[in-house]
Formats: sequence, C-alpha cells, structure tokens
Amino acid sequence: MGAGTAITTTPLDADALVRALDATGIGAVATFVGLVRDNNLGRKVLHLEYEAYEPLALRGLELIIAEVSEKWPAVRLAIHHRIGRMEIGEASVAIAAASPHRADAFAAARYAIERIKQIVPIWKHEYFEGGDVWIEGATADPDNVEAREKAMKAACT
Amino acid sequence: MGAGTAITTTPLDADALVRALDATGIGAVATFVGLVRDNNLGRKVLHLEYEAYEPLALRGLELIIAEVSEKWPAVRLAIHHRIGRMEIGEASVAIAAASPHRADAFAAARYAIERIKQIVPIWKHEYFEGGDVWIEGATADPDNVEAREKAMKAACT
Amino acid sequence: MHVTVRLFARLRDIAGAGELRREVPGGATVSTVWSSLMAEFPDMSPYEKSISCAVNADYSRFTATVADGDEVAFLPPVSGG
Amino acid sequence: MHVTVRLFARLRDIAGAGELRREVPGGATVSTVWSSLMAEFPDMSPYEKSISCAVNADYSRFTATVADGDEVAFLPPVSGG
Repeated sequence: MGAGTAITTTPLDADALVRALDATGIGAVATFVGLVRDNNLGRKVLHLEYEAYEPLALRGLELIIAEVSEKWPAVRLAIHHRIGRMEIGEASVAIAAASPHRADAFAAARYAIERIKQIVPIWKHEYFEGGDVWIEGATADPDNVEAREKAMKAACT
Repeated sequence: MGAGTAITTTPLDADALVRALDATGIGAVATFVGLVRDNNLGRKVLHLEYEAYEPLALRGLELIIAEVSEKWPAVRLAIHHRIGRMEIGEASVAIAAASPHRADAFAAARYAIERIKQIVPIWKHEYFEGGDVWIEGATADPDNVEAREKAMKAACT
Repeated sequence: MHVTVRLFARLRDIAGAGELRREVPGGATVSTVWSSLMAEFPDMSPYEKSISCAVNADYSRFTATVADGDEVAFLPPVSGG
Repeated sequence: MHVTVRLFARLRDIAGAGELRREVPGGATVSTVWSSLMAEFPDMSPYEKSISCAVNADYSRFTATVADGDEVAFLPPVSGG
C-alpha cells in the first residue's frame, strides 16, 4: 500500500493511486484528475506554479479522507496533489476512490475535489500571455458548515 | 487517438482510454472502472463470464457517447467493455470522460455507467460457490424515457 | 421466408443454441417470431414481459415487420457494467 | 515573546518573504499578530475579510492565543485542485 495522501513535486499517476488502495471487496473505482488548462477567464495560460503550506496541506488531505470515511465508511480514498511548476496538460491533482458500489465511489471522489478547493492551503500562480496572477478561491475553513454542505451537494448526496 | 468504444476480450486499461481522448483544452478527467466483486447477494463469487451481442453492444456504446455529446457538448468520452471470463478484481468496464470542467466530466462518466447497465446487450454469468446464474438487470430499451431520466438523475443533473 | 434467430444468456441456454434458422410467414413481425419461439421453448415464456429485441443488430420493436434473411435477436434483461 | 509568521502566495509577495520573525506582547492572539502585520504591510488590508490562519501547522482561529515560538500562518483564499 502506497501513501493515501501526498503533496509532491513529481508528476502524478492516477493508476498508482488506484493500485495503492486496498482492493478487498471492491466493485467500483472512480478517479479524478485535474489538469492544467491552456486558458482561464479568457487568458492564454502559459504555465502554472503551485505553492503549498505543506504540513497543513497534508493535514487538510487527511481531514478530507476522514470526512469521506465518516460519510461513506466503505470507501477507500487516495489524494495526491502536485506542487511546483506545471505545464499545460500536466496533472495537478489526482484522486482515486474505491468502493464495493459505484454510487459511493463517484460521490467520494466528487466530494474530495470540492473539499480540496475549499480547505487545502495550496495556491495557484498563473502565468499567462501578458502577465501573471495569484488565483484566489475560497477562504480555507474546514469548520465552515455551508462550504461542506456545498461539497456534499456537488457530490449529489 | 484510439477507439472511443470497444467490446474486447483483452484486459482493460483505464489509462489507455484517457490517453486516447483528445486533450485539447481539457481541465478535468473522470474515470470509472467496474471490477469483478468477490461477493454478490450473499454469494461467494468465484468468477464471471460476460457475453455480448457484439455489434449491437458496440452500437449501444456509440449511442451513449452520442447522448453524452448532446447533453454535455464539451465532454469527450470513451467506453471499453470486456467480455469473456474474468477473475475477481479484474475490470469488466472502463469509462473515461474528459472535459474543460470537472462537473461535466463526473456527470458524463456517471451517466455512462448507468446507461451501460440499462441498454447495452451484455450479460453477466456468475459462477459462485454452489452454482451459477445469469444475472438479469434491465430490459434494454434505449427509447425508455424513464430509464434515461433515472440515469440523468444518478448523474446529478 | 427465413430469418436467423439470435439468442443470448439464459435464452441461449434454454434453446441449446445461440443461433437458429426458422421459417416465418410473409408479413411476420418480430412478435410473430417470438411467439413461435415460445411455442417451441415454453421455458422462455417468463421472459415475455422483460425481453427486448433487435433486427439486423439494431434496436427494434416487436411490431416491426421482418424480411427474408433478417437477423432477429431476443435480448433478456441486460447486466453489463 | 517571538513568533514565526508564515506567509503564502500574494501575501508572501507583499511582504517580500515567506517567513518573518516578529516580537508580540504576552497574551497576544492570532488577531494581534495579523493587525501588526497589516500595520507593517498596508497592502495586506484587502485580505482582512478573506484570510484564514493556522498555528503550528494546524487550522486555527483568529481568537486563539499564541505562545512564544509558535508558527503563525496566514492563508489567503486557497486555489488548489
């Protein structure tokens, strides 16, 4: 078994995440990979640089895994987030959710990516044609009940 | 670009499906893999054998891809279904959905697996401890509006 | 005229073959073919309500007319995925 | 007493450093640390409403008291994924 969570500068491999999960009794595996897009808000993106507060980012990923275990006890989840410079098309985040049944696997993976964007201290620095900008999304607060409900709703539960 | 659809006796590779998709402008990839479970309805499963009406099964997969394109025009979808004998833990179906944004990628993959179970002429023969049985699920009718709505609902749309 | 009947899964088991060649009257529909099949294999009757059909490897209706040489397939409830 | 202030993303750019060592009065809260930081770097003021914080690499509140040697981090709105 590999690590269920990682903040890493090396390229991500969704397949490795899946292989790292305990496969006993599993009937469904859902994965999600977020990739660097070539455009954002009408800007031509050249590359991205991700920065993290690493120890807290890892703690955030662990917290998401705990939230998922609480909501979907049969789901096994792994989340790896890459940091540093990434080119167009490279994977910045990879999630794998394994479960006896498909509904839970999908819901857990969907929930996880929403929560990552809500609470994990990682920041995206976008270098685009004509400039660069720090992307600022959500105020990181794991206790924000509304945010968590929004993530649950996105997961369709 | 590889084939977007396949009915095949060879082991499935979700990663190959993803690589086969046009990646232009993509920011999200969701995959789903269905695996042979070691138990079903309290029975200890030994192995499965899948049978297909191959030309119609391929047509069914193409139909699902067309339905997805209609609902989510930006999504690129690939579906491979394996047939023949499969052992516990082996993948029977693999789906990959790529999209500029994550909501559509998840929804399309989720919709696709529901529709596969509804309309594609493939049958699962379960060999369990003490016997064997043909699993019978849904009456295959692509024009059944209720079934399609049920799949849309599962996809959370 | 003749049609090729294709059977799958448990229907194939009941018939003991996945492919049958059968004579059908002119103007026959898929329904006609299915009815004679049930007469020949009474064990298929429980599928009356849950079966679907295909003609020449395309989804079809029981009301569709069949032509000489058509491949008529009967699909028990599917269980892919 | 002293705390280590950790800054990220645009806050780091504004301060010109990701890590600062600052003296704070006894009984200071995270809020105290943030207020002096804003006084020192007025460009951080727009973040007043959207910032969150951590103490010793754990999520915290602005009302939390800080101790000598603590690492106090200020997190602009996150954008991972």
